[in-house]
Parts: sequence; C-alpha cells; structure tokens
Amino acid sequence: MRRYSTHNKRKRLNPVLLLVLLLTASLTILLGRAILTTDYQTERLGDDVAQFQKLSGVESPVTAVLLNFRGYDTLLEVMVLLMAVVGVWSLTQAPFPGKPIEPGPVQLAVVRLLTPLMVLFAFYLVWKGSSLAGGAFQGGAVLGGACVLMLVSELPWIKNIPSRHLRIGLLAGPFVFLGTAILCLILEGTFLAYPQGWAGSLLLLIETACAVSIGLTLACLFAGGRPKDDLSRGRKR
Amino acid sequence: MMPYSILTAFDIVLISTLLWLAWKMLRSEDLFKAVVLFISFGLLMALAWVRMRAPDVALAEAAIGAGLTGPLFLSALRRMERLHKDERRVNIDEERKSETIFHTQQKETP
Amino acid sequence: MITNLLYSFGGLMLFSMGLFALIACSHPLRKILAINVMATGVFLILIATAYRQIGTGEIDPVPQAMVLTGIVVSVSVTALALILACRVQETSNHSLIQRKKDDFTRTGT
Amino acid sequence: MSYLHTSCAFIILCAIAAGMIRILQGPTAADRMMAAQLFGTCGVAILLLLAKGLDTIVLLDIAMVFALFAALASITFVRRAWHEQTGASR
Repeated sequence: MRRYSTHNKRKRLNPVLLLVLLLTASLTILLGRAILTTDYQTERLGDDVAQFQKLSGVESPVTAVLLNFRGYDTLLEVMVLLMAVVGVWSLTQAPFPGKPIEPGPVQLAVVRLLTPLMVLFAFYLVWKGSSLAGGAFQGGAVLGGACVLMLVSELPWIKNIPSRHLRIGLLAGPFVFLGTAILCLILEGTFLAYPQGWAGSLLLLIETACAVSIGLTLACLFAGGRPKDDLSRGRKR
Repeated sequence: MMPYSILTAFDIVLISTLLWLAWKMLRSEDLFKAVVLFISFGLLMALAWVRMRAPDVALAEAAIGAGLTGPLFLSALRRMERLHKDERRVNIDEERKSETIFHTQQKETP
Repeated sequence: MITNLLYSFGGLMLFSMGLFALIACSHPLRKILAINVMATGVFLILIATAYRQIGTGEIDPVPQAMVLTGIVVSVSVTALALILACRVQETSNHSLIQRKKDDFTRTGT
Repeated sequence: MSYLHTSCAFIILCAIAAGMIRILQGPTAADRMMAAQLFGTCGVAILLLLAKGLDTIVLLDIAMVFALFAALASITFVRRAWHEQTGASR
C-alpha cells in the first residue's frame, strides 16, 4: 500500500536532485567511455608475477603479490585495520548488551558446534593460502566470524576478557610483520626482502599472526567500543 | 559452445539481479529491508567474483561482505533505534517521509 | 570479451547508483550503504580488467590482491562510520531526526 | 565444462531472482531474513554445481564459508533485530 502511495509522487522531481541526477549520468557516460577505450593488452603485471613466482616461496600468485611483492602495502593495510580499532575504541565504550537475553538451547548448541569448526576452517584457509585460494585475510575474516558468533550470543565469560589480552592479540599481526621486516633489513639489507629459502615459512608465520589480529580486529569493530575495564585498568598501573 | 552460452545467460541474470538488488536497497523506505537486501547483495557478489575467476576475493567477500557487514549493519540499526524505542513508530514515519527521495516529493520553499 | 564488458558495465552502474544515493539520501545508515555499493562497483571494474586477459594467458593476480585488501579495508571503514553515526545520534539529542524535517527533502504538507 | 551442471546452476540462479520478491514484499522482518537465508542456501548449491561444472575445487571452500556464515547472519538477526521487531507491521 505504501508503495503505491509513493509511486504517485515519483514524477515530481526535486530540481536539486535533478541536477545531481544529470551530473551522475554524465559521469557515468564518461566512465563508460573510459572503460570502452582502455587498452588492456599492453599493460600487464601478471607476467612479472608469473616470472618471479618461484622466488616468492608460495605457489598462489595472489598470496605472493600480497605478502611478498607488495608486502609494504599489506603491512600498511594491517596498520589501517589497527587504526580503525583505535578510532572505535576512542569513540565509545562497548555498549552491548543493553539488556542481556538468555540464549536459547538451540542457539547455545549452534554456537558450541559451529565456533570450533569456524576456527579450524580459518586456520585451514591460512595454511592453504600458500598453494590455492586462501590466506591471512580470508582466514582472519572467518576467525572474526567465529568471534562475532560468540559476541552475539553474549556468553557470560566474554565480558570478563581482560583488555590487555585483547591488545596483545590485536598487535600480534602488525608486530610480527614489522619484526620480520626489520629482521630482513638487518639480514638482507632491504626492508621486507625475505632471505632465500626462508620466504615460505616466514610468510606462513606472518600470515598466521595477521589472521589472528584481523579476526580480533573485526570482532572488536563489531563489539563497537572499548572493553569496560579498559581505562580503569590503565589508570591503576 | 553450449555451456558458453549458458554461462553468458548466467552472467546476464546475475548482473541484472545485482543491479536490481542495489536499486531496491538504496531506494527502499525501510532501513531493515535495505540491510537484508545488502546481505543478499553480498552473497550474489561472491557468486560474481567466482564467475570472474577470483576465488580469493570470493572467499573474502563471502566471509566479509555477506557474513560480517550484514550483522554490523543490523546491530548499528538496533543501536540507533534503541534510543527511540518508544518513538519507533514516529521514527519509521519520519524515515518514510524523508528517506524516500528516489520517489521524490516536491521541495517546499520556506 | 563480452563477459568482462558485462561485468565492467555492471560495476559502473553500481558505482553511479551508489554515488547518486550517497548525495541524495539523508539518513547516515543509507549513506554508508551507498558507499559500500560504490566500493563494490569499483572492485567489480578492477576484477573485470583482470579477467580480460584470459585470452592471452593467466589471470592477472595484482588487481585481485588489491581488491582483496580493499574489501577488508572497506569493512573496517564501514564499521568506523557506523560507530560514528551511532555516536552522533546518541550525543546530539536526536538532532538527526529533528533536522531531517528542514532538509531539502522536506515533504509537502 | 559440463553442460548439465552449469544449466542447473543457472536454474537455481533464476530461483534466487524469484526469491527476491519475498525480500521485497515480505510482510514481516522474519520473512525477509528467511529469504536472505534462501539466497545463502541457493548460493551453496550454485557453488557446488559450478565446482563440478567448471572443474574448480576451490569453490568448495567458498561454499563452506557461505554455509558457516549463513548461521551467523540469522543468529545476529534473532539476537539483535527480531525481538524489537515483533508487532511491527513490516
């Protein structure tokens, strides 16, 4: 019913909106022309990746690009995620739950069965990232899903997690990544240039740490604020 | 040759459903409906990544775009509405009036 | 060839739809949704350019890696924006709701 | 590339497109959410069929992620949205 009532009004367009619509349409036409006229055959980075694939220590080209060839990007990106958590934590305290509701038996069973499976699958994805699809981001996302599942069921112990543990987990990824980079700087003379033969295992180490902190980051973003005990604890020590 | 044309039909249906979903999501007057449409949008995007032969991106999208962003929006929606619990009906009316710009009303000059 | 043109133009349409909604809608939640749709459109165009080289060889992994990081960054940006919007609504004494009346989307009667 | 599996995937995609109607005009919030869950289930089916049809094993992992996260969305819905929506005539 609501639909029909608004349907009648649709013909009268606001002049400002009409202008916006025109501008958007012209931008769309310009971009469409750009898409049609781009020559994709000349510029290719895939050949370079395929050429140096053996040096990267992993078989999957996407993981090689992410963590080896463009490791700098990924390092900064993990930092960006950390910054997002810093932003959220400085804005507000974790507001949920407003009024806690007891989870029903079905939901408890689902959480109990599903969470270990998700954690297992997350690390499987991280491990598989070296050869096929998968890697730190995907594994971290699944891990974050497991954490969100526990958060959303408001299990009683989840409120009592000391925030220091959380901080350690959040920092693990960037810290390991940065540490490896500095180690490479000392050993090889270049930032993030992994030593020959060690690249594969170093990448796996970095990926595991990053997956843990990405998962925790996503869970903290979902929780929507810093833990309750965070600031008081900081003041005491 | 036959599977190729089937896959092209698959692409066409997939893309038109995606565009339809996005359009309905952005112009629906009910925010909850928009969020549900966003979740299904993420699911279909994962299928699109699969068709573009980007399984890594599809994994990330299935976990993040469909799995995590939807709950994020749902809890933000609740957090916003929790303040106005008693004025919820009013809220929705306001939403309906001011949010449905796509089926736009006339501007009233003060 | 037709496949990546299809997906490129789909991404383009998503981008402009999101852009229009970003400008036109007033509720912050819907603006964030619109930004997400825009981001998805950009990702779709990027991945479609990577797919284009299927005829000449393997698929380019570089845009895929870029999009992968982009998705993760976009979810963190979304979360931060949602928290900001909630805080604005909590601290400003319902002013978002109030102010909507004076917006340019004001209804007749 | 198998003709049978790909066309089955196509048919299920059409089913998804039809399921959108329930999201758009579902009378209650639960109807909309269940339709989204249907999308997830159909997505799993499409991925499994495509994995067989296009001979890509990786798609099985994506189907697994779909299945795992479908539960997450519905649990969040039940916990965070539903009890507020009861009685609302959405």
